[in-house]
Formats: sequence, structure tokens, C-alpha cells
Amino acid sequence: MSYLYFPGCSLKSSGRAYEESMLSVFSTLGLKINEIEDWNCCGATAYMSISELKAFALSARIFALAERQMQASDRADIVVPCAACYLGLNKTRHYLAEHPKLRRKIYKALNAANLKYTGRMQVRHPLDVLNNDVGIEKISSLLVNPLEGVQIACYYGCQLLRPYSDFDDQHEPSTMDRLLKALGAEIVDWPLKSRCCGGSLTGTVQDVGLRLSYILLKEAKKRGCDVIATACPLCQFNLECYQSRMNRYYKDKINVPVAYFTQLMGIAFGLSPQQLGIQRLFIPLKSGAGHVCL
Amino acid sequence: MSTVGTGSNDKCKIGVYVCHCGINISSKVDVSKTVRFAAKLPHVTVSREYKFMCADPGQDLIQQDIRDGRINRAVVASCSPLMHEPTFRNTMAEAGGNPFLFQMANIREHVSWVTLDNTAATEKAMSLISAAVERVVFHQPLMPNRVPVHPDVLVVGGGIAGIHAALTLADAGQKVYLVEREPSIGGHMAKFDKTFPTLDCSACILTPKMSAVRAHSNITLWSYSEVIGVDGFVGNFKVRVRRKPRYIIEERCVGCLDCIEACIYKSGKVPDEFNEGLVKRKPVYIPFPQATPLVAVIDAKTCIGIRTGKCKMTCIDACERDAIDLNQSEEINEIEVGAIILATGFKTFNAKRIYRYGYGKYSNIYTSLELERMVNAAGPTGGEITLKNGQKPKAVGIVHCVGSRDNKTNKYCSKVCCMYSLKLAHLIKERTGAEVYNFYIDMRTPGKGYEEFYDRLLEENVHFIRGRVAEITDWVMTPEEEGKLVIRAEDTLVGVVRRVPVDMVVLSVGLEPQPDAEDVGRLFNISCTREGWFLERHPKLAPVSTFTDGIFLAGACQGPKDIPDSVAQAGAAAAEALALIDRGYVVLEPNTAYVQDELCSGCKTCIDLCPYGAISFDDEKDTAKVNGALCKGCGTCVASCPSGSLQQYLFTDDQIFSEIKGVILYA
Amino acid sequence: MPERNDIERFFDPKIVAFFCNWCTYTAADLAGTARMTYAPNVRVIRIMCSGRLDPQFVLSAFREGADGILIGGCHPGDCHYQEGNYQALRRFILLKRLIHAFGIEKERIRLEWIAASEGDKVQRVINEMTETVRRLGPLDLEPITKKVIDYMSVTHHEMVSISHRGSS
Amino acid sequence: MGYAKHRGKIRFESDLEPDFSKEISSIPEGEQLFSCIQCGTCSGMCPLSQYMDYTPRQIIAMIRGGFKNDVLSSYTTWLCASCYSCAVECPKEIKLTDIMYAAKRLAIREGVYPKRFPIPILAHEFFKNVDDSGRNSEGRLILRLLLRTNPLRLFNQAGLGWRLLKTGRFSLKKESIVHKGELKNILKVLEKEHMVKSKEELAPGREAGS
Amino acid sequence: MKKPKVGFYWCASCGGCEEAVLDLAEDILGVVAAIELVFWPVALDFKRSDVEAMDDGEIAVCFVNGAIRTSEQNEMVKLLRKKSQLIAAFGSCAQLGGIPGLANMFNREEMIKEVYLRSPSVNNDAEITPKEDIQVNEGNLILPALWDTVKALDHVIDVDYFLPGCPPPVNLIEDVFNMIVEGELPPKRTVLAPDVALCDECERREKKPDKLTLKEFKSPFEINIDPQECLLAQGLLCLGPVTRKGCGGACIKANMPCTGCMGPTGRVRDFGAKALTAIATSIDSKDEKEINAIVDSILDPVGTLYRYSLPASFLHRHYEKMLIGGSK
Repeated sequence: MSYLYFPGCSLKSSGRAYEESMLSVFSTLGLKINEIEDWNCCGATAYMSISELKAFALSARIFALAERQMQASDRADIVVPCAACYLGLNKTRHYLAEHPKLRRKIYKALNAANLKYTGRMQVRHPLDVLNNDVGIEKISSLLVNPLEGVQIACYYGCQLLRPYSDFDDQHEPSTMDRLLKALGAEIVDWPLKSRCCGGSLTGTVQDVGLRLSYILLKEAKKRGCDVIATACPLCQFNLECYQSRMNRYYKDKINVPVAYFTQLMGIAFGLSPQQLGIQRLFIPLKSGAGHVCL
Repeated sequence: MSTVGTGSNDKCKIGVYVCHCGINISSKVDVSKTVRFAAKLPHVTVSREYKFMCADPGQDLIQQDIRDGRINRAVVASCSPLMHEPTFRNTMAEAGGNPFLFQMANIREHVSWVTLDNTAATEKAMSLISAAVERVVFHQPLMPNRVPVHPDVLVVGGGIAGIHAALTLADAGQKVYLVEREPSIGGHMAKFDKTFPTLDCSACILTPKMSAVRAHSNITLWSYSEVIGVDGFVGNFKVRVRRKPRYIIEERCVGCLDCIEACIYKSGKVPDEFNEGLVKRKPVYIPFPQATPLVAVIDAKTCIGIRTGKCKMTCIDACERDAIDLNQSEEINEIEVGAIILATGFKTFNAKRIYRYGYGKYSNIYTSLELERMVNAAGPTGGEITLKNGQKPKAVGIVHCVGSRDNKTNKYCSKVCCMYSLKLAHLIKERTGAEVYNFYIDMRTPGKGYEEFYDRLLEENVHFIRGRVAEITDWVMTPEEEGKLVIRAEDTLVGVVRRVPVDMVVLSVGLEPQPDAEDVGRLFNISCTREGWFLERHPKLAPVSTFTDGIFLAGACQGPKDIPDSVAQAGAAAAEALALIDRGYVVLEPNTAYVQDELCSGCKTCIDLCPYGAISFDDEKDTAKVNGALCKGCGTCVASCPSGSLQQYLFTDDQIFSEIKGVILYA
Repeated sequence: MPERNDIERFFDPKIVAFFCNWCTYTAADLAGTARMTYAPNVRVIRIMCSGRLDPQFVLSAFREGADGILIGGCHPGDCHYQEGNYQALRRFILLKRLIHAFGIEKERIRLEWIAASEGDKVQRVINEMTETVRRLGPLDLEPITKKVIDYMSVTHHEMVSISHRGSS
Repeated sequence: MGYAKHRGKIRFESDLEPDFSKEISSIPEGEQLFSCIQCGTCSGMCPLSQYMDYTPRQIIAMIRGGFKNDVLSSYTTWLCASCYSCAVECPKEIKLTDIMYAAKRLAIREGVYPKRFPIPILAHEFFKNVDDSGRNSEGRLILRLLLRTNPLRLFNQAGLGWRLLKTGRFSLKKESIVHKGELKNILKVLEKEHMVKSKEELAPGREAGS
Repeated sequence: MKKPKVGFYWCASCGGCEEAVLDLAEDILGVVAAIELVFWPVALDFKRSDVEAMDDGEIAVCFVNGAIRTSEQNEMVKLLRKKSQLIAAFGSCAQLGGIPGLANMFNREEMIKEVYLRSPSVNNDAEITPKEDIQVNEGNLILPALWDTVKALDHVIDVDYFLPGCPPPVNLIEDVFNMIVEGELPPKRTVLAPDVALCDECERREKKPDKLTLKEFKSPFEINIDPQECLLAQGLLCLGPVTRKGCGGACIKANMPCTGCMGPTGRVRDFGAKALTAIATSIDSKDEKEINAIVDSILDPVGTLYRYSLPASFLHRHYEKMLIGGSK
């Protein structure tokens, strides 16, 4: 199986560990992956506040580049790890399919750059690919280093599931739970799996953003979790990098590591911390049950 | 036979009458223009317009024109022929014309109500009128067929609606078959504790009616039975009913419970359907103490005696009347009836479909129907409202509109939930003294004494929070929420979000069509709405009739209804059935197929096409022949006749060809 | 006279529909009752069952000037007359091929199963059909100098004598 | 403080703009907002409604009522974190998140948003960043944002910055795509043809109530 | 009593109709004795000018066979119409367009190319094709214009009677002559054959089952045809049920299915459509896919359903700009 890969801006900077660990895990599983050449910003969130139309055009250019990169007859899905990009691209795909008027405008704009969009590409999240294309069976067959005794709270965040994705249940997501469970971890049942972390606000209305993240951390800790697993660079950043500030603000002593689910998978596959960008974490991974690697 | 238009030498004189239908038509269609247009069409001698053609003065216009010899054929451009064709045919006949020298142009349902643009609507109306004019030229004078009506009636479904309809008909002297799928009649009403707004005991008012059904000499009650086949037509239905084996000989059983006592299972094994699965029952059981018929039933799926044969069969020994027969098999009964009343009821919404409400995930979340059983003195807790831990709840939240008014589940309002939620709120308050919070979107209490009941609840200090519940979780934020279920909703009247910790949640689930409503609809040849409710003939003027003559609807199978509405509709359905039987005959549309004898080559193409066996081969004449009494008028054989020798009254080739021409040629 | 270009742009196709009395016609009534607006181009002719649809009706409608034909019947298995709609289906399949063999676009005839409750489907199908035919443009059959029908129906029907058909 | 706050609890018809709802609902599927039954599911689901001056449900009511000034100058739209909880749970399938975006865009275009609220500035910086180079440079964005809004916070953030730099997660390098011209051509078509105001016209600075 | 003057003329036809007259055998002598033949170019030397010289309505009955597809035929039948009291379309080509009418599935240019250039037996390097107007040393040569669309006689002139068949059966021809001679003609615009379908006189009708359940349609060469069984029941596309009787089932007696030359009954407006409905009825399937597969065995729908009646059908010709056999 081979895929095209859209990293998005975050995976090249604050979320570098996500990219490193994902690529390592994918190659361990024998998945081929090609980065889309000369990709641009997907036009999500903040950009959309200025121009929705242009945001659609930005995403459409990515699709067009992807289609050009593949042979005319080939088809490959685009893997998008960042939840915000995943939503942005998926949204564009849906809107272009359902709104011919919009489609015509975008076609015309792409035309100015000699680009074409035919809608052949699907937008896929790594969780989707790992669960549905690779399968739990194959993944557990590569298990070297079981995550035994580690209590993991899977945190899906908001934009990964809502409103366009269809690979998991919007209300009770389970794809990440199943993956990590298969690798030996114990999954913490908590009701805030897909509650917003306030990510987009931490930079601007910081008190509100911190509060939202703090609610998540507090509840996860209360339910006895050792590590929070995330699937979005912004979630990871908020929950981890601001922890010390939250503790200061709310006079608390939360110290929960927040890792990408791909990092945890990589550990279970026995990959080296370097391959997984473990050294980039602020809060070191440590085990509740004295796990070897953690 | 009338004198109009019978002879071919009679000049064809057509009157065209365009209806305004108040402003229903005239607001879109330029009526005067269509009238002027129609006046110029061939053979049209009179062209008029009127505000309401179906009203007496409108009909008088036609009759006067016939009597004065101005016209001998008529075209009325108004609503759908499914609505008023019979009306205008009568008009024709009363004035001495032949009712079938008439054609309708549907310029309301097919034009004014569906077209945005006035010019386009007017053009479309004109083309439909010209088609009708072209067609009516080819109409022949016909006589309607009369067929006698069988006096018996079938009622399907033994809930309150079915019971009431059956009793009404039986009291009027009609023989009634009441078929119920479950082992006992009673339906949902038998499960309720009290009824709103009067707080009558549900069982107290229902049980006498159930006994009356059992005792009535005119009623044949077949419980644990299903209709599996329906043939025929209004006045003459042939119905097949499957009587499922209950493994108890009904005539012998007296409902003594000895077999149940004797069952080798010492306690219940299977979720008790009547108690909404709150407790368990044995494989041999009587659904509830007032069950009618009061006869035990053995559930073949769970009885080991039936399943494996390896059982001591202590029940058989225990029965002194030898009523148990584990080898019983199903029976198929065939009956003939003149009319059918469908009262197949509803089911409640499956609350698990709304994941955010935690039903099935957290304990102490109940559906309203489960709570009905819990509140009932004869229910599993003896009427005690308790939590799983045995304690009384201190705070209870009642969540309205669960599975109603939601595009993702059901768009419609289930109509009864507000009132039953108020009733439950009252009962909870009365029995436990708990704080009761009602979360509602809109409080809908239109009904006699309903608003007063709402007032009473307001005075009882029940909390009302106007807001649809967003989520119910065990995620707590404050110490007082600890160990409770937290209901989160916006209090929209205040404009703040509230988190209300409660011990128990009641989900006021909406009403849905029976899961097999589509199949039942197909069986009886009636339609369902998009949601799956049975479709009535007209939402206002024919609310219990269906598009299949002789089949009537009663109760919640047609849409959500409370008890008084169901009973009223059941009465109406019974009255419609009685009117049909009392008349003694039905008039059939004379749209049967006929063979132009001397022209048939006897090629037999049509012979086996007729599902009703109305066509046979006449060995003497070597031609096909149609039995008009059996023909239902579909015209399939007519279209198949290779030499055009079969024709259909009211739908001859000439009539349709001219309609095609008319619809395209003009306007 | 408008320019040829204008005619193309404002082409309002004429579509004749044959709807069965029990399902599709009722559904069309339902669409009306529910005030679902749709394109005014379709003119409905009511027949009792889609099984009554003689292929001659379709060809004749094309001959008279229809640009498209829509046929509506009960869903398979739901026919009020049990099997009439299957008969319609068999004829329709053959008819579609015939039309195609004549060089007429297959999209100009369409068969849809529409149940009595599917008013919204009537709306959707009519709108789609209108758009499809609009895109195809006028059918423009080559005119026949004299009416074919005239000499084919000869004198068997007494009504012919009082009708105004043609010049005979 | 929001401009609406000073206007008290009365609105005269002349204060309202009846076309406001049409403007907002012109986005794809936007007309759905007219089917709102004011049930409050959106507010109940919203993780941020407790910080908002109007709940999301009220925003819809206000849009429908033509309360243009009140909506555009409220905090609510700016606090929306676009988590789509409301849109997913709405019983009438109103895409409330998209409506919030529409309101944000209008507020930016008209220059009516709460004073010193940094989100529009962030959005604008982000927009400019992407339009110029095709990609967002996280580090530069944050730096510029802080400089433009509250330079004092720079010190506040220094520790975090240092740690990010140390773990290789922060850089002030300007990210850019190769074919910038290609992207510009695409965006230019849209600007020209569809009246998307070019970035010069969108310059923030005009603030509500000022 | 004066002998009625009778004319014969042929347009686009194979000549079979003229032969059919001779098939009257010795009876023809009686006919010739009872009538006066004033115009019959195929047998006697007549010129157009002879007809032009006649008085209007001088001919009592003129029989015209063949379809109309050239300007000359068009002019000639119009002239004959003027000079005749009655015009009878003789044979299926005149009545319905007939076999030449199948040319309507092609356009004229393509057809000329096919015949003069592409046909494998043709050696025409100079690519010479007929021209309506050609300059030669002797002067201008004018050929009649070949129409793009073949028409039935009734399309260009009023026709009083129709004598169906390819060619019309002898007994029907005989009946007609007798009627003329005795002056007992039926009302105008009558088809002079019984108005009942062929099954009525088919010897195999007894064998026809009440229900046909066909999963495939076959061509005569594909099977050994049982000489007694109903041909439809054997899977052959026999058009007997659709076709007017009067021929005595000649083809069926020769163990071949009816192809419909006698045309439809008086109640049918489009022969092919009715043939289609008869065929559809016999298909034994309710599944769209399977029906399609069964229908696949009908190789040439138009040629099968409209072998003799294409020009007189509702659609009457092919409509695509690019036609069969063309560059497409």
C-alpha cells in the first residue's frame, strides 16, 4: 500500500515528533508514503476567518498537486495526521462535491495555475489507515515490547472526528483505544475523549485555553492515567507544553506525559526513542508500572 | 342510460370549468386566461370559472349547462381527481348526464402548489386542460359496477384503538375478527400506571373493555396471531391469519398459573417483555395478571422441553386440565371480510441511539416506559421508585424529546411525551419527594385539561428548564456532583448553561412506527409516510381512510396519538366500516378491460398476465375473454395486446393518445 | 423571433410523464400538498398502473413533440396490481434500446419507482429529468409531411368521425 | 467592553438590519439557520459557552432577528474554538461553526470586533503569512502576534520559547513553498472574480466603538 | 357498361408486387377482360406525357407499389393522384415504407458512400458517385434527387385503399379486382385485408402455451425448428400476434417465423411498439440485469420490429447526426 502524505505546517515545527514517529511506524508496517511536493497551508481555522473561498482554493491546490503527482490511472489516498488539516481538507472535499457553484469557482481559480481537481483522492487520517487498511491483527503481530500495565487515556480531540470524518464514531470514538489495547496498554475510560482542548485559543485568550486543557488533564489524572495519547499536534502542544503554567495558575501538581499515539506504537514496536522523537517531549514518559522502555 | 352523448351522431359539446380554489389556484394560475384559452379549444361550447367548483353553486353551473343542453361532456380543472372526481361525476349524473363523460385536470396539486412562476403555472394549467378536453371527446357513457359487501370486519391490533373499534362494531351487531400479535390484547395502555391528565388508573379503565372483548359473542379474538395474506378488494377481502402455536390449548386453560409454578426453572430466565425487561420471566408465562385471553403461553425459543425435548416437563404433569401440548403447530385460518381496520400501534424510540444520553451505559437511566412499569403497583418494584442501590432518588431529571424533533432521529414531535413526562414528574414527586427537573424544548399541552395539569405541576414545584439536554455523564466538576449523573443543558430562558446533578434520569422517548410497518403496509396495499406511519387518504377530511378502499386506520399506527385521540379515531374507523357495510354494496370504477370480440386473434399473449385470473381463453370462439367482475382495471393486458384488440374502459388507447396530443400541442 | 442562441439558452423542455394511479400519481399529489416546488416542464398523464403503459404512448409523445418521457410506478414488489410494474420494466428496457437504436439519447426516457409517500422523490426526479433534458436540447424529430396516425387507425372507431383530428 | 453592552435591553427596529440573516446564510447550507428551534443543544455542548457573552443559541436568534451590531461585536464568535460539537449535535443540522466563521469574516471586513481581542489579528497575520508564502511559519506568527498585541507577554512566554527551541520544536525560519506564483494566480482569480477583498483592504485596526 | 380504366405504377420497390399480379395466373385473363389497362410502365410502353394528357380523374383506380424516395416518384404519384379517382397503395412498401424504408436508419451521403465507394466488390478509384446534375459533352444530365428519408405513399398523396403484404397475397388481389369490377368498394381509407392478427389463421395456435417464458431469443438458423410447435414457444421472434392476417400464414407453413409484412391491425398505430410489447411480455424475468441480458439476444431491434414499417412509424428514421456505417 502506498499513500501520499500531507504534513501541514505544524508537523514541520512544533509537532515534529508526530511526523518522525508516524513515518517510523509506517515504514515498520511496510507502508510507502510520499510527501506531496510543494504543498501549501490547508487554509484551516484562522485562515478561514478571513476568507472561506480562498481557504477552499488552498485545499483544492493540495488535491490538485496530489493528483498530478500520481499517474493519471493511479490512485492513492492522502494521509493527513494533523487534525485541523484533516478537517480542512475533508471539508473542502465535501463542499466541492456537493456544491457545484462553488466547484466552478474553484475550478476556474485552479485553471489559472494549470491545475486540475477531479476528486479522486480520499483524505485519510493515520488512525483510519492503521485500523482499516493495515488492521489490528497485523499491528499486533509486530508487537515487541508490550505496553503492559500502562494506563493510557486516548484523547481524540475535536476536529479529528467532527464533522466530516467517517472512520470512527463521533460520540464514542474507539480506533485509538483498539490500537493501543492491541499493543498491551490498558485504556482509561473517560467521557472527555473528544472534548475540545481549547487549542486554538491558548495563543490568544490564554486563560480560557488553559482552563479547557486543565479540565481534560484533571479528569484524565483523576481516572488514573499514566499517559495521554493524542492524534493532533495542537492538542499535544496544549496539553503538554502548558502543563507547568496550568499548575501555577490552578495551584495543582499535574505531571502527565502527553505523547502522540504513534510514539506509543513505536515504543511497542521496539523502535528507538530517537526514531520516535521522544527526546522532544517536555514531560518524560515514565511508566505507572515500571515499564522498561518508558 | 342517459340521453347525453350516447349516439355517435350526437354533437360533442364540452363544458370547461376552471376552479379558483379560493386563491389556492388563482394565486398562481391566471384563471381568466385559461378560461379564454379553453373556450377556443375544439368542441368546447362553454368555458367558465368559479371560486369553488366543488361547492354547490359551482356544481350548479355544470348542472344548469347540462339541463339547458349547452354541454354534454365536462372538464373540471381544479384539484386532484383522487380528491373530487367522485363529486363531479355525481354532479353530472344528478343533472341527467353520464358521469363518465367527464374528465378532471389537476391544476392544484400538480400545478399551483408546485410551481414557482405564475406564467409557467398558467401554461401548464392550459396544457393540462387541453389534454382533458382532447381526451373527453373520446369518453364513452358507462355504467358503474356494483358489488355486494361482506358484512364481517377484521380489526388488526388489540391495543386500545383496536379494542375500541372492535367493541363498537360488535355492539352494532357486526361480526368482528380481532387479531393480535402478542399473547394478550391490551397494547401499550396495559403497561401504563396512570393516564394523564386525570390520573385515572390505566388498568382500571382498560380491563373492563378487555373483558368485554373476551365476552362479546360477536367478536372472535385471535391473540398470538398474525395476518399473512390479504386478497380481494373493498367489500370482499380474503384474509389469511396465522395462529402461532402457544403450546397451550386455549379452550382448556383457565390461567391458574400451576404450569408456571411447576416449570423446572425456579426463577425467571428471559427478559419480561411486559415489564420492559426490568425483571425476568419463565419460558411458560402469562404476560400480566389481567391478560386477555387469560391463557398461558410457552415461548418456544427458551423452553427446553420444546427446544431439546430433554426436560422433565413438570408443567405437563402440573396441569390438571391437560391444556399443555408441546407438539402444537401453527394454524392458518382463512376468513372473508368486507372491511379492515388497522390498529397496529407504535413502538418507542430506542434510547441507545442517542449515545450522549448514556442509556445502557450508566445505571439509573430509564426510559419513560420502564418508569411506567416501575411506578405501577403491579410492576417489578411494586410501585416503588428506587435506584439500583435500593435508595430513593433525591433528584430526578426528565429529559424530553428523546428521539423526537431531531433531524438525525425523528423530525416529528411525538405529541404525547410532554404530557406523560408531566404525569411521571407528578408521580415521582408524589412517591419520592425528590426534586424533579424537566428539560424541555417547548411545552406542548394542547388538550382538554392538559394546560391545567401543567399549571398544577408548576405549583407542585417541579423544576422546568427550557433547553434540550446536551449530555448526561458521570464527569463531575464540583464536590456536590460527585457520584451523581450530571445533566448538561442550556437554560435558554436565562441564557446560561446549567449542570444539574441527579440520581436518576428518565428519558422521555418518542413514538416510532412499528418496525414492520412497511411490510404490513405492503400486505394491506396501503402506503406509509416517509417516517413509516400509515398514510391516511386525506390529512383533514379523510383521516381514517386509506387510499385502498375498505381499509381504515385507527390509533397510533397512523401517527403519534394519546389515548383519547386513539379511541376517537377507533370510533371513527368503526363508523366508516359500518357505513360501508350498511350500504351493502360498493361501486367499482368501471375501468375494466374488454375484448373487442370479433377482432381478437386468440394469440394468448394476455391470458396469463392477469394476476386476478380475469382473462381466460374462450375455446368456442377461439378468443380471449375478460371476466369484468374479476378485472381490477390495471390495463396491463391492454398494453400487452399485440393487435390492440383489448381495450380498457376509461383508459382506451384513443383516450390516452388524445391526452398525449393535448398535453403537448397547446400552450 | 429570438436569436437561435437565445432559444438554446432558454430551452424549456416538454416532458410527458405517465404516473400510476396508486403510487406515483399519489406521490405527486403529496408533493403538491406539501408545497414542494419543482420545474413546471413535466405534464402528468394518469394511468391506473405502469403496466398500462403501451410503448406506443411513449413513441407517440415523442412524435407529438415531447423532449423527454418520464414513467413512474410502484416499487418492485409493491405494485397495487401485484406485477404490472415488472411488465413496465420489461417493456421499458426494450424500449430504451429501441430509442437508442433510433439515435435518440437514452436519457430522454426514464423509469422511476416512486411510492405514494415519496413526494420528495417526485420533486427530485422531475427536477433532475428537466435538467437532463434541458442539457440534451430539443429532440427535433424530422416532421412527417402528413399525419401517420390518420391512415393507420382507419375507420374502426366511431368517435373518429366526430373528432377534429387532422384533415380527414 | 463590547459595543452592544452600552445599548441596554431595548432594540428599536431601526437598530436592526433585516438583511443581516441573509448575508450570513449565504454560505453553503447556511439557510439551515432558519430552522433553529432554540433548543440550546449547541450551547449545552459548547465547551466555551461559559465564557461567552451570548450563548451560541442566542447568536442564532440574534442573526435571525437582524441584530448585526450585537453579533459582530460580541465575544462569542471569537471564542468559538471550532470544535464542531454544536454542528454535530444540532437536531436541525445547522452548521453553527460555519456560521460563526461567516460572522467572523463579516466582523473583520466591517472592522467591528471587540477591542484588543487578539484573534482577528492572529487570523490576519496567519492569512498574510499564507498568502505570501503558501505556508504558515509558526514561530514568526507567534512572535508577530505578541509584538502587535501585548509585547509584555513576550517575557512571559520566554521560558516556553526556550524549551521549544531546545527540543527543536520552534524556529523563526520563514517557511515557504516553491511555486508561490502559482498559488498567487489561483488566489488572484478568486479575489478578482468574487469580490474577496484583498488583504490591503482588510487591514485590521479599525476597532469597534473606537 | 364501360370498363373501368386501371393503372399500375411502381416506385421504390423490388418488382415483386408486379410479379404478384402475374401470380393471378389464368385468372388474370378475366381481369384483363373486365378492365381497361391504361398505364403500366413495367409491362407496356407508357410515358409520363401519356398520363399528363389524360383528363383529371380519368383513371378509375391506380395501384401504386413501392415507397417514395426520389423527386421523380414524388412528382409521378402526385400526377397520378390528379388523374385517378382512387389510389390504392399496393404492397407493404407503398403502405408502410417497406424494406427500402430501412434506409432511414442511414443518411443519404453515408449510403451513397457505402454503395459506391466502400462496398468490398466495388472498384471505384476515381470515387465517382451519382450527381443530380452533371455536365457532359452532350449537355446537362439531370437525375432525380434521392431523398434523405424514404416515405410511404400516404405521406405524399392521399391514398384511398391499402393492400398490404410483401407482396400482397393473390387472393386479396383477386378480391380487390372483383370489388372494382362490381363497383362494391368499401369505405375509403380501408386496409383491404381482414382486421385480425395472423394467429387467428395459424395452424400452430393450438400449440401456443398460455404463458411464454423465454430466457433467450433465437434466430431461425440457430435451431432445428419444430414444424408443428408454436414458433414463439421455440424462442423465435414470430410477429404473427402483431401482424394482420390474410396471407394464410405462408411463412409459418414454410417453417419460418412471421416478419410482419402484412402490417399492423387497424387498432395499432405503431407496429414496432406493439411488437415490442408482445416480445417484452414473453420475457421470463423480473430482474433488470437478467432482462437486459435476455434482450441482448435481439440483435437488430429496429430491423426486427420495423422490418416493413419504419417510414410509417412514429419515429420513422434515425436521428443522430453521425449515422451507422459513417465515420463514427
